[in-house]
Amino acid sequence: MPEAVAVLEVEDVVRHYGPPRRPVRAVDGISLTIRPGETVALVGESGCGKSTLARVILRLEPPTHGRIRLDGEDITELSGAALRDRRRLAQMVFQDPYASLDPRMTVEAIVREPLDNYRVGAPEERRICVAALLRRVGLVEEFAERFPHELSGGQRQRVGIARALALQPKIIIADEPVSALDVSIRAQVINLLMDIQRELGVAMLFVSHDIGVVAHLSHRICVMYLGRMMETGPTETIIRRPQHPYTRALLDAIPVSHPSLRRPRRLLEGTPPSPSNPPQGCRFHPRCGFAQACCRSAMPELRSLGGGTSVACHLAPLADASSTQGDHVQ
Amino acid sequence: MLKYVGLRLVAVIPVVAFVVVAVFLLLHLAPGDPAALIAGENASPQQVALIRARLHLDEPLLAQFWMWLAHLGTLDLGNSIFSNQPVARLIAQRIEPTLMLAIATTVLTVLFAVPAGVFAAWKSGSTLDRGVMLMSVSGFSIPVFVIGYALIYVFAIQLHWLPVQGYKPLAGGLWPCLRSLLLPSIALALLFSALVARVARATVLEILSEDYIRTAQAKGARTPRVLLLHALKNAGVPIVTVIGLGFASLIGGMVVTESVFNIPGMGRLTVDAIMHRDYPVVQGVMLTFSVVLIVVNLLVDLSYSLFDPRIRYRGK
Amino acid sequence: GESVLRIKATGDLKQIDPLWTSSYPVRDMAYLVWDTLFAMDAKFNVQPQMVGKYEISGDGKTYSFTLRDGLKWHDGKAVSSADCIASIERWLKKDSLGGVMAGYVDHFEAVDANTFKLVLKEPWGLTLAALGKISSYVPFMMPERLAKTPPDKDVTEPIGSGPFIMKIDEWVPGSKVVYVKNPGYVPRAEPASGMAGAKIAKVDRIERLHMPDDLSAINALIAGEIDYIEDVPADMSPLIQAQPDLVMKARDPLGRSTQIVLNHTQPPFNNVKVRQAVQLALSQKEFTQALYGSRTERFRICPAMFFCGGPYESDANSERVMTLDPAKAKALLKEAGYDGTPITVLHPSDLKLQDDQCTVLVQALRRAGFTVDDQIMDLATMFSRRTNKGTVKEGGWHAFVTGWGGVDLMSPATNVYMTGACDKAWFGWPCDKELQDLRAAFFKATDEAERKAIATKMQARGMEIVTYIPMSQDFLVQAWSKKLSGVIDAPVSVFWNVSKADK
Amino acid sequence: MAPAPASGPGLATTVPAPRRVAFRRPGAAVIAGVAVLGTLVVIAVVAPLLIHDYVSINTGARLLPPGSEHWFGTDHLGRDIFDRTMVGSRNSLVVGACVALATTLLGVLFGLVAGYFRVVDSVLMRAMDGMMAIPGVLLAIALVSLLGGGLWTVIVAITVPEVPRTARLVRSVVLTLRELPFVTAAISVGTSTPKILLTHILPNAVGALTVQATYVCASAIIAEAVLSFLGVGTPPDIPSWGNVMAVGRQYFQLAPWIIGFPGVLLSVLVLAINTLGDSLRDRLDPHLARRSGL
Amino acid sequence: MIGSPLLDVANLSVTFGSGPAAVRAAVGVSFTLEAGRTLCLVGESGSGKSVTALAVMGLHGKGAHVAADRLALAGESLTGVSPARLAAIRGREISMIFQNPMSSLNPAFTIGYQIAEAIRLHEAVDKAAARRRALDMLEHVRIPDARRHLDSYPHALSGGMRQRAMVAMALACRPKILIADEPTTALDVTVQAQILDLIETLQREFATAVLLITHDLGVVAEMADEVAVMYAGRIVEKGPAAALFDAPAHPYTEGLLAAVPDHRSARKERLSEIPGNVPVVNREIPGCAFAPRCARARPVCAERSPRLEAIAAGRASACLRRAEIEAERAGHVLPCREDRHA
Ligand SMILES: Nc1ncnc2c1ncn2[C@@H]1O[C@H](COP(=O)(O)OP(=O)(O)OP(=O)(O)O)[C@@H](O)[C@H]1O
Ligand SMILES: Nc1ncnc2c1ncn2[C@@H]1O[C@H](COP(=O)(O)OP(=O)(O)OP(=O)(O)O)[C@@H](O)[C@H]1O
Ligand SMILES: [Mg+2]
Ligand SMILES: [Mg+2]
Repeated sequence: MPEAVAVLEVEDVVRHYGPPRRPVRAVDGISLTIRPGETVALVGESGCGKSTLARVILRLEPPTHGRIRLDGEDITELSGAALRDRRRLAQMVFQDPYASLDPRMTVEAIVREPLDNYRVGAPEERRICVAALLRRVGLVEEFAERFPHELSGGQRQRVGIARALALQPKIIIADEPVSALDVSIRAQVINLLMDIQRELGVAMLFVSHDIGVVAHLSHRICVMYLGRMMETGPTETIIRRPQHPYTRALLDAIPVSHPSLRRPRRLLEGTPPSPSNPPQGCRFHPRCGFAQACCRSAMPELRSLGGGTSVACHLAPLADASSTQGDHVQ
Repeated sequence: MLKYVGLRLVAVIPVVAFVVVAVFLLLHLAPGDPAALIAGENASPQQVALIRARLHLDEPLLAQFWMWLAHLGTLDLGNSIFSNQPVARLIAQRIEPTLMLAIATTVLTVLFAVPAGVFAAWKSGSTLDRGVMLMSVSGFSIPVFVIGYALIYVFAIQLHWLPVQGYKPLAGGLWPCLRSLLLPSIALALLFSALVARVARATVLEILSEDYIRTAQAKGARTPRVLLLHALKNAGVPIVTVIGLGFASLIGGMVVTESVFNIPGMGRLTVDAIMHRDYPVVQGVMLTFSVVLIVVNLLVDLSYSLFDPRIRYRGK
Repeated sequence: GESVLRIKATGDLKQIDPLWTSSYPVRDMAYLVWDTLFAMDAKFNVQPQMVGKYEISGDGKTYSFTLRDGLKWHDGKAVSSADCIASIERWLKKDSLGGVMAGYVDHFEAVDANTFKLVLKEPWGLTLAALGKISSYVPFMMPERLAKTPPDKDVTEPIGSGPFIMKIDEWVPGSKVVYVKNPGYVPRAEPASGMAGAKIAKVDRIERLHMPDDLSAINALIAGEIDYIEDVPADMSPLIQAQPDLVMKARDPLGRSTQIVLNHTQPPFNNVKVRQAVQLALSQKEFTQALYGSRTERFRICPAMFFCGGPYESDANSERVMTLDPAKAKALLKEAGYDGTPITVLHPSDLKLQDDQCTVLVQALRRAGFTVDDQIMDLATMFSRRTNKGTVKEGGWHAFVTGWGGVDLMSPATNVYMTGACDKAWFGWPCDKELQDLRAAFFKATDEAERKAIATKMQARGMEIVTYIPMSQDFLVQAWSKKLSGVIDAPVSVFWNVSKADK
Repeated sequence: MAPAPASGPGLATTVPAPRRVAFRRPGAAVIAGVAVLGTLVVIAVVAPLLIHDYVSINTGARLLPPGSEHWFGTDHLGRDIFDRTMVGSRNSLVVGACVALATTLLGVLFGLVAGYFRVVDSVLMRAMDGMMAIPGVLLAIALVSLLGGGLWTVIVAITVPEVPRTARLVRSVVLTLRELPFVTAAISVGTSTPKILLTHILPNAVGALTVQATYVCASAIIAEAVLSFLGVGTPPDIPSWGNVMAVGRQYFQLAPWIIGFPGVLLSVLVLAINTLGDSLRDRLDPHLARRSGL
Repeated sequence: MIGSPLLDVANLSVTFGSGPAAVRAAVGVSFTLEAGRTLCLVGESGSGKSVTALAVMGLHGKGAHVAADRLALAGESLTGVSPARLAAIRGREISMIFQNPMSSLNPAFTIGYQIAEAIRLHEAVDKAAARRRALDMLEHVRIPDARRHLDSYPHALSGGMRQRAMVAMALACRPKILIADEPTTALDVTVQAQILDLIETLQREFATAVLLITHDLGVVAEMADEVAVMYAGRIVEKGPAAALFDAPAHPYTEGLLAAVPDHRSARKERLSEIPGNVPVVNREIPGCAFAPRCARARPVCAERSPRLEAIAAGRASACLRRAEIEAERAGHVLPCREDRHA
């Protein structure tokens, strides 16, 4: 990884909803750095605050607390024209390829909109630019005149990606861009994202709940649970030597890839508690098989374990073989 | 829940304040002078001037408004400037027929329009569906006075089944009262049903494509049960909403119906009062109407929780 | 059982004080509750009513009245001289004829509980006629405490001494008024005639219903839900005629009439020639036909300003009114230099009758070359607009249509139009010294022949300066069930003497 | 109201293949609706050009039944019902169209502003609530009293009580739409708020608005009839189906043609408008239109 | 575990609409399901899985035209039975749970009511008894604090709990067959594992046959005894799970298996993709429906329709070039197999 200035720095960001007395703690103190050309994945169960964090990073909503620096500039306090000006550096790809395209606009108009907004080039040039963008995401020119409902899911997601690329952002924030897609299409879009990233050197925050997909394309993984960061580190390390019991549980829950690999299931019981009423101490302790007294009382801080890995668990590092499946360490 | 109701009622204050000020201004800015009307067609200009002074109509608008507000503060709606009767008494006399008519109409509408809508949704696309919808739209497209005259002509004049006009108070027994309300409430229900049946149909149609309807069928429930239990309960919220919304337009229809069937209700009282610039009465009546409509809306909102358990009321 | 008379009258009873409004419904209903000292019989002769006997002194200046025995207010107290004096005094202040009479009155004097004297400054031949005046404002007798109500306040308690008692607690303004028989009423011995004679309540209860919809009312009469309709619109009479058990008749032989009123202060109507052009532009025939078609029994073409059928009927100077000649009207307009100033017609649209009349008027004016601004409004606006003396810009007006009953118009004493009192005149504000002088002479005149001659002169002058334009007369046709009997002919709809059979 | 279902992978919304909305041939009802409306519009435009004298009173020809001379008969002032009905179609259509247009414009303005700017929202919506708390007909009567009779007065009087409902509808559509990802997407590519309102939100509200507008149009034509019935409608020299019928109400039993002919035309028109409204809803935006209730 | 086929479907086809715009959502679908076994129906969105399941349940509305040579439950034919009989069978003999637990439970009734209703529709028990049985079932599906949740409305439950409640409702009358239409797609992986485990446990306990519909090959690998792969309304490959994963006999199956990213490999390589899009099945496609996307397609594939042909014990495939591909592939090892042997 080139040691350049970070594209995105998120510092202790908190986002609460609802009444301050008993807020929904959607994001509760997340820090994160993404360097140019790097793909960082954000994984966690539904409702853990991934999308909220993504929206806060783009300043689509204000953080309750914390700082966000985009390409070295603090955008936490920006608003209006200044914010719009910075926003072009970070673009988003959305989960739902159906809802994220205006059904009444043609593909061309959709991709062109950001160019118009920022007056990129002369109006005639934009047309050429749009054509180039569409080609880049693998759509032939004839798609330009179509409406979203005339496209398949994969094609729509490509349009979404083209739109995100239009302003040549430094970072792309992709919120579950493939989870609504079919298996065969998913592979196409993942490949496209990886190609683009490699070619353009753009950084990417890839939000997903599918650790399988994440492992495939990310350099680093951040595991979130109930608004908190549980573990973060290089993908390789996280997949092979997960230190947090929650990360392990996530990995354990992935279905096997061949019937002959079936094994007794190691279930993570229960569901995440409500973010408006998180448990005392470690957020994960009610579902954790290793929980000790200290887990119930004290909230563990994110600690570095070296090798770029940090874990928020009192018990880490965990003894290896005793608790994990052979699968994780090959 | 109580807290919710309380907060809702507090939230009503600005709305009512708006109504009060708007109605006051509207009326007092309108040309036309109650004094001239009180004096009568053949009165002399001097007599008119005398009455005008007596009614404080020559005072500035603001002074008149304060006078009325001061009365309102003591829960006094004032007296009619014509009959000199307390406005509260006039409203009390008139509210029963209107309320009974509204209730009878709503009941008739629910009895007719909801099953019609459900049926049309179930058989959607069929001739029956189109028939039901055509009927309901026709009901909406014929002015209520035409329907009223036609009903009177057929059922009262030709067949002698029901009275031509008039209202028998509830105190004289339920049946005579209902008999006197049957024709007017049918006339109004035809109008109202158009709205309700359409919404009922659209809602049920949408609900029938919901997953839980398939679930109900998958566990072996037969069609009537699916339609009337599983679908209808879920259709409750939009149907009740449209009934609540329709209530306001129902009042409009009532003004006409009360004239045609000679029912001494609030609608006629209001129209008379507006036409005669009986300011205290108009203000009192409009205040009552707005409170009634607000209460109806509140009831509608509260009834949502009967149909949809997801809606619970906490002060918010 | 109890006999109940259900009547549908025209208009709503909006208030109860007959001296507070000129409205006919209030006048009619007041007759049930309140009694009068004198009244006119069917032949318009003044007859004593509450008064048992009376004397006029030789100099014609002192009238002494003795009340009949047994007269009682509805609250049980006996009727006294003081009550009557207070009532007359209030009337003198409110009524315009009363105002004229007040000029003659010196003082009242209560002789005893039943007898009182009226002393005049000089003899006045119309004294009894004034006290027996039958149309608004009628000098009704009220208990002293009500009669003492200041003239700028209205009476709100219906306590009278008449044959019926109003149940104020059952009053639903805008819908229903209830009267019950007054068991303590002592009627006169003479048979009922006009407003005079025996007022015997023959039903136990009268319910006066306000029904805004004429068709519903007629259907209700046909269905037997009500017994009586005060005004059957001409076009709907076939519905009644088709019913064998209904009677249809005009009770008031005089009827009422329609007038076109022009604003004399407003150009171009400040020019007499332009006003006369309007006379030529209109046709009574057209007006009546528009309203009554060929039902000739419903109307009467009439050139008289003091009413056809009244004592001062005349056709003096009526050629312009009686001829329709748009061409001549145009010529007159040209002569007068009419410049096309729009004529603002106050056109109320919420009463069918006036709506139709205005529609005809507007068309006739346009035909004669007037530019017309046909201003649609409601009655309330029209009533208040016509009080506006300002220019059209300031909310003023040029013309409106109205109607009066024959009882009011038939005498120069009560006909509001026949003055030239300028600012003090009725709407239209005609200003004419000659007419004023004639009017004064009429009041001074002592014998009937002289009055008649003056009245004819007044009409000639009135027609000349166009104080108003008389359109046709028409008759208010009532319909009632054959179950009713004893309905008396009178210019005022009253319901004593009426009885209702069970079947 | 309902908690939005958590979005997981492979939800039912994933229909991958191009969902081209096939061109559906318009149904018989729609064709009939268009035909009726078209005919009436043609009549409304042409009739006043051909028929000049629809106000003349002819007292010799009162209450004539339909015949060769007067196809639809005459009214109590001898005016020809056919002429008045034909010319009246223009005024009725003008009332319907103007009210629908004005309501929609004002409703969109208030609704957009209220839906997107929280600051104005509460004030504006309280005012709208207040107006909705006054029964529409009564408000209209009061307005006619205030403004005096006339075609435009009637239009204003019918429009004012209708505006809050459209405004509320637009507001609710805006509130729904602005939470949709494509609006978020527009914000994130730097689209300004006014542009979002005009290019993303408004076009997507068109379906719901069209339905509402047809509904308002139909009810305005009826409301005009009701106002005429109450004596505060359009003046007699501006004939409309409403005031022709209002004149005819007394003659319902004696001269049913007065109320009958305009009545039938009114019903047919309202029916046609409603039919078109419904099919437009299905066509333009089934989803939003249905969600918004009416 | 060999029994007579509990569910026997032969040549089932479902068509929506008619004429040129008709959607042939299922064409010639045949399969059998035996007691206690799990058959997985896999395929991408729109391939006709749900349509097939609904046809078995007789739940299609009037828009659908269902035809089958044989559609029999334990020997009793389900084609043309009376609505009353069909209602009696549904929920008692054969139950179904749906993809989205959020919308499959009626939001207006309590969980307890809905489960008790399922019981009372089929058994003459009183309210209290049905309620007790409902409570039993809730405990069975391991809903914590079952007594309280009996009176909860669906919205108060998390997705996983709702799906458990659905399972409880479906199994309340101990049906012979449970059809589960993508029961875990809307759920998190951790919860998915819980639900799959639950279904497996109850299946064992009640000896229920399960027809599991999914698009996730991982779920298939976890659950299936038999697998049927659908594409564009047809079954393109069928066979025992292990054998099918070992050596997919149809290029589509092969492509699907290869397109799944595998976290264990952790190599940032391009995934193998199937080009093109999933087709809509609104017209008769000449030849093989998969041909336009198939890397192994030859001109013949666009002309002749392949038929599902038996290829080995219990296995069948619908590929014209199966034999050739088999040959081509000799020596070539699929990534997933390599993985497993690593
Ligand atoms: N506008 C909001 N108001 C209140 N609560 C909210 C709001 N947006 C999100 N939340 C809550 O914040 C929490 C985190 O939501 P978020 O959408 O960020 O989760 P997520 O990790 O993206 O989940 P998913 O995988 O389902 O997309 C959830 O509990 C959600 O209910
Ligand atoms: N009621 C219907 N009318 C018309 N077409 C339908 C209908 N229901 C389903 N289809 C079509 O039938 C085809 C198969 O649909 P089906 O629901 O069986 O797919 P699926 O395999 O279950 O997909 P998913 O994974 O999305 O649930 C699709 O192309 C769909 O569009
Ligand atoms: Mg999310
Ligand atoms: Mg499916």
